[in-house]
Amino acid sequence: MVSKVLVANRGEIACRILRACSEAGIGSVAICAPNDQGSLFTELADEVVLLEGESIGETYLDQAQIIAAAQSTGADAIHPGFGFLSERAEFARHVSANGLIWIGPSPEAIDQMGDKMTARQTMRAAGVPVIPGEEVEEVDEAKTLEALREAAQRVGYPLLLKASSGGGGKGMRAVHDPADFDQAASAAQREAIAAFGDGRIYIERLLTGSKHIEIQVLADRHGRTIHLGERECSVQRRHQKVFEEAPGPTMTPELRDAMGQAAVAAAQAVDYEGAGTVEFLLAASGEFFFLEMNTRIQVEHPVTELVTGVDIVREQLRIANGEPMSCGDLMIRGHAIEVRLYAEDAANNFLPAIGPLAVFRPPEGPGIRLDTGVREGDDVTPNYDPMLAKLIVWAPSRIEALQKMRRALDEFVILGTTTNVEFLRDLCDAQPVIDGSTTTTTIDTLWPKGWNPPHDLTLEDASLLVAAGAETLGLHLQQRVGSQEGVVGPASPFATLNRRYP
Amino acid sequence: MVSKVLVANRGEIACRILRACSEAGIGSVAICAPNDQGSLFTELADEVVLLEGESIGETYLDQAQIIAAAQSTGADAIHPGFGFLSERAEFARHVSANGLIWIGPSPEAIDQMGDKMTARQTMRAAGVPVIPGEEVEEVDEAKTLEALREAAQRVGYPLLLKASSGGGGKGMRAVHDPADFDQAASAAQREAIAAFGDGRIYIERLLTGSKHIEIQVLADRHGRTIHLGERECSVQRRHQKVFEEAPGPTMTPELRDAMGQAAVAAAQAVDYEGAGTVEFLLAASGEFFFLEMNTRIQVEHPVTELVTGVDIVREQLRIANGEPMSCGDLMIRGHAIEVRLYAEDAANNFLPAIGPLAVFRPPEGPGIRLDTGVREGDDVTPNYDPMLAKLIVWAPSRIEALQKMRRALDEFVILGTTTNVEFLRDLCDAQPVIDGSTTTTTIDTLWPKGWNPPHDLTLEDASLLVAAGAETLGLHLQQRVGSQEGVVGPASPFATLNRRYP
Amino acid sequence: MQHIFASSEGPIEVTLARNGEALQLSGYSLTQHDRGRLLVTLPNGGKCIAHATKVGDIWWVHLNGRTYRWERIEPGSSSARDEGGLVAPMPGKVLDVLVRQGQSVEAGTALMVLEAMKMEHRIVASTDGRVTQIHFQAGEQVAQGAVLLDLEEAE
Amino acid sequence: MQHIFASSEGPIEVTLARNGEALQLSGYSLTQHDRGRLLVTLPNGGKCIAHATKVGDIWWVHLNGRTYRWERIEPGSSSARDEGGLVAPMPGKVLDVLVRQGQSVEAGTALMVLEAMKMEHRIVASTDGRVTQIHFQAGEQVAQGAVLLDLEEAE
Repeated sequence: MVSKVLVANRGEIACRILRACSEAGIGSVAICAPNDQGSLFTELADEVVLLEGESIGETYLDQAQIIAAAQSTGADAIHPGFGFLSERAEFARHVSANGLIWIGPSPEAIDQMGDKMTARQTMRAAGVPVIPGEEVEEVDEAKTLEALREAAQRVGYPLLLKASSGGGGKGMRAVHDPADFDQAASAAQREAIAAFGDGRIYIERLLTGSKHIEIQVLADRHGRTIHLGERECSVQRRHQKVFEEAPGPTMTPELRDAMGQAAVAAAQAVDYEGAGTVEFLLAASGEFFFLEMNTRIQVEHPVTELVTGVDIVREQLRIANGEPMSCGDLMIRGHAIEVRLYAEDAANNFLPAIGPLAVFRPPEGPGIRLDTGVREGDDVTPNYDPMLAKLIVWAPSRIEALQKMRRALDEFVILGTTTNVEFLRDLCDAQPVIDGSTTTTTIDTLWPKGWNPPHDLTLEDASLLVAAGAETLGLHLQQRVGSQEGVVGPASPFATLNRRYP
Repeated sequence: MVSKVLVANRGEIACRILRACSEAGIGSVAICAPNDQGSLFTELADEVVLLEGESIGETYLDQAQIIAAAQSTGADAIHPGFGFLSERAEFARHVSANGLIWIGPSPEAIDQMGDKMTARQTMRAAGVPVIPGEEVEEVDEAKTLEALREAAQRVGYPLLLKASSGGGGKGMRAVHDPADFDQAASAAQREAIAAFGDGRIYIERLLTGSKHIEIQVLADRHGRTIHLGERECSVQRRHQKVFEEAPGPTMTPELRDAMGQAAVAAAQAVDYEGAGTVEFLLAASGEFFFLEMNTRIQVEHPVTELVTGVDIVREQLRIANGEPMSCGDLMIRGHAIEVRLYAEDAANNFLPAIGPLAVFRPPEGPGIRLDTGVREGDDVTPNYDPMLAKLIVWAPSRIEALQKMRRALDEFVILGTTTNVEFLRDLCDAQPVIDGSTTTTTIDTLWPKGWNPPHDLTLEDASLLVAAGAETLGLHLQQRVGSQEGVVGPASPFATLNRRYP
Repeated sequence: MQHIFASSEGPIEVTLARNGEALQLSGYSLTQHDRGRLLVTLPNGGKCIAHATKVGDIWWVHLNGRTYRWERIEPGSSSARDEGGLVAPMPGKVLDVLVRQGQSVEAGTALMVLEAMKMEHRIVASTDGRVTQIHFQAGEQVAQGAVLLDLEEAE
Repeated sequence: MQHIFASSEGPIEVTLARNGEALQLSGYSLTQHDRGRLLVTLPNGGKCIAHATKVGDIWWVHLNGRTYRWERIEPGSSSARDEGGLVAPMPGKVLDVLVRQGQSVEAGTALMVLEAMKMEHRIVASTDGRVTQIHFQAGEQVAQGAVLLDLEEAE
């Protein structure tokens, strides 16, 4: 019986899960690294445990410390969110071994899907089509590069290098020319080791001009495994999604049925439980290939929630509690679009940016949902992923959803830190986005030399007048004091308060 | 062809309509009384016309000035919102006579429905059941009270006094005891004259223990008149709705069909065009009676939007443009609840309150919609209706919607002005609200001597510590400067800017 | 760190103890969390985030979904509470005066009708007493806080 | 009311004229609208609401969905723009140094690999030139704005 959930995550997804617990009447515990004190998610939890340590490895990835926090607070379940420990079968085993409920699939299912090679084999056996490719597992470091080179030769160019236990674009490199292979392979391996502690690399044929379509699945312990339709997430930069929508703009009911059935078959093949996503590449030919299964809640789950009316996180809680899921037959209504708001310089190869969120005013009005982990006055630091928030809109039709997204992005004011808001706004006016003909190479095709904000001399001049005028009027003297104020130091009683009274 | 809309309103409904125009790619003009300069809605319009005058009569009710503003800015349509001139047939005629499109039904339809007596006759003829009652139209002021007294005798007690051309609870009084009749009638008449310039009073049998159920209708010029299901708005204080939901918690598909058909018949009887609402009383017996038809968009339209997936304001724009409405068959999903956030002292007979919104932090997260006309730093003044915002939640089920509303109200922080947030929060825990057995007398029954916030000595003590601690820490010295700052005076160039460059 | 706040039962004196970064009051503890937000620990160990802001002399405090107001009394100043005047709760217009000067009234008697925000509000006697002065007549505008009538409490 | 701002083409001098409550600059006009918000009138008569806030020396301006940054130069101070140093765009760790001191490089040559926010970033030469100094070695932590290498521009 789930009565108190520890959320082993931070930022916007921690906020999402903590609010769901609060609505469900379930107690909640947040964990918090010292540099996250004062973050929004810590305010939404019933209790907060301050972790010891500095790096991510010492805090949000420290399994022993997290399980101890659950035990000291009397939490009986752990929700991993996404990223961090969410796809570590070993952690899921640890959680269960300590008598806690793991909100997610079994460690066996995570293992089978987490290892790209095993997943491919399992899928092939279940009759789900997979992309041609192979994995290189070479213990001798000196020989790895050679082995990778040979495998690349067999798979053929263009190809994609992926960390075997990766995700989120880390350790991923596209190689179009054999001459670039060595440098790309070394970088991919280094990133893979740094991010996942596992340098195995998987080489896959790169299917250019394909769409990235994924199917959300839900499975409970009462024998029910269903899908909630598709999301199209083709628009990616650096292999990371930035623009996601549901339903897919070119999807047909027949294809949805076929892909949905394949996704359900994939989940059933590993006795899946909870929420998961089966990712496919949809080729221009109409064929689709299994890419991987994400055995956790996904960043872009809100678009599915808005068009299906299912609260996926709430269903996760129900399923983990042994209840049947509450949603009925699939019923897709209207259209939802999500954009990911990053602190990054889109005009400079999407370089992550940092700074204070001196002004942070999200758009308002009907049909807009903002899943944020930050608020005005917060600092964006280099310690974590630069995703600030997700802006999601819903409207009765795709064209209205795009109109709403344009309006919402125009209204969004963020000052003090460079963000990709203008890039996202331009994306909404790009022809492939308007057509719904986006593929995984759309951004590279639209801006082969990188994106730059459109020049508008009138606005630029006006902005100069504003800067000069604001200085003249002394607006900076009326401003709220900056971001240094009120920061709670590591010696603050905040830490001990939560430990003293679990 | 609608290409630029003047919104003849202010506050949250002006924001709602201006954003809809922006999304639809339609130009927009706001009108603004001098005491509304700097208000949120003026920022959402493409152009703003500053009205001359002080009182509401001289500004938002000044038909000539509003039509002149439309003409000088080249607007080709007027959206009246609700309240103000929205149900003045004379204004609708004026608008059309000046070659502008009136976004609403014909003046004849407004007249037929606006006059309670005519509406009753029309409805009876259309086969829609009405409540027993009668109107008193007595020109000789001295004899009015006598005539009202006699009519009251015929209708019987308990009874309800209503302004014939009223709405929104103004000029309305319930009388349970003949001894209270004279005072109530005088007050109702005075309020009716002050608010609507029309002192005619209508006396109706008071059906206690009934539910207030209303049906949203839409009609286009292509012969299609549909209903979007019901809203239950039984929970009222001072005859003003505070808690509205869709679908009705006790509604059956059969009753929805019957009431929906009656509402469509009512609309068709007056050749209705656009969005309107037919209000019914649903007696405990299951019988329903026509109350009145509101020939405009309604405050509580968002709950219907959330469960049906129809953007009602967008459909208004389409219909006024001569297009067929875009929505398909009625499809109700999940449950939506709206509460009206008032600046008022719920513990003191709901007396309107004023003050600065020194802190205004709405709740966030999935399933929450806030339609607001204010933002942090604004002042609440006695010049206008004290409704600050509408908080609306959607969830897959009614019980989850109530859970979400509780969480949302707990998260809502408003400091500097007294509001009814705590009252609304308590309402969510009241048994009739949990049961769905609310009637129009629920609030009076729950709190016969008036509502008071529950006493919690621990929290009270803690709040005292916070006040003392905040003073000690000097939090007030770090605060943003108060509400007086940056107010644009009447002599500001803002006024002339908009007039100079239409 | 001693403060005085007004309450319906008279002034309350609050003396805080400082313990490191925490401020304490009989089992309750307070630390600053972030801009305008404070972390409160209750005697039972529960904690909550409080929002606080000061408007004029009044501290507005939001805590666990509840909002409290505490008027701080500057040391040495006298409270204006007990003067027997009936004040306008908000700006508006006097519609009707229902009593005469010198008239004896019971608690609850309606004394004046005020119009504000398009609604009528009745000003009623707070205690049994005698109307000693009427400051406004029908038709006059009144500012918020204006003393409308003086009521001498019955002994 | 003269201000100097930095731009890619050198400093810009801006002199505003005051006209009543409005500030003007060649056909553009500006008035204060509300806290942190300004009303701008464009030469074609169009108007828009601008948000502006200052962080350090930089004015951040939001206007019609676009965000602009203007670094204000205090009169008398010198700009640090033209020093030829390649600075760390954000705090991070040096993963690899790809050049030697004294090496001649072409514009676009990768000089250093930096890890920040769990991603690798390459520091590339901004012009043809010669590496005169390397300030950090692999494994070292660098602060944002730290000069990583000095590059002498080729004549």
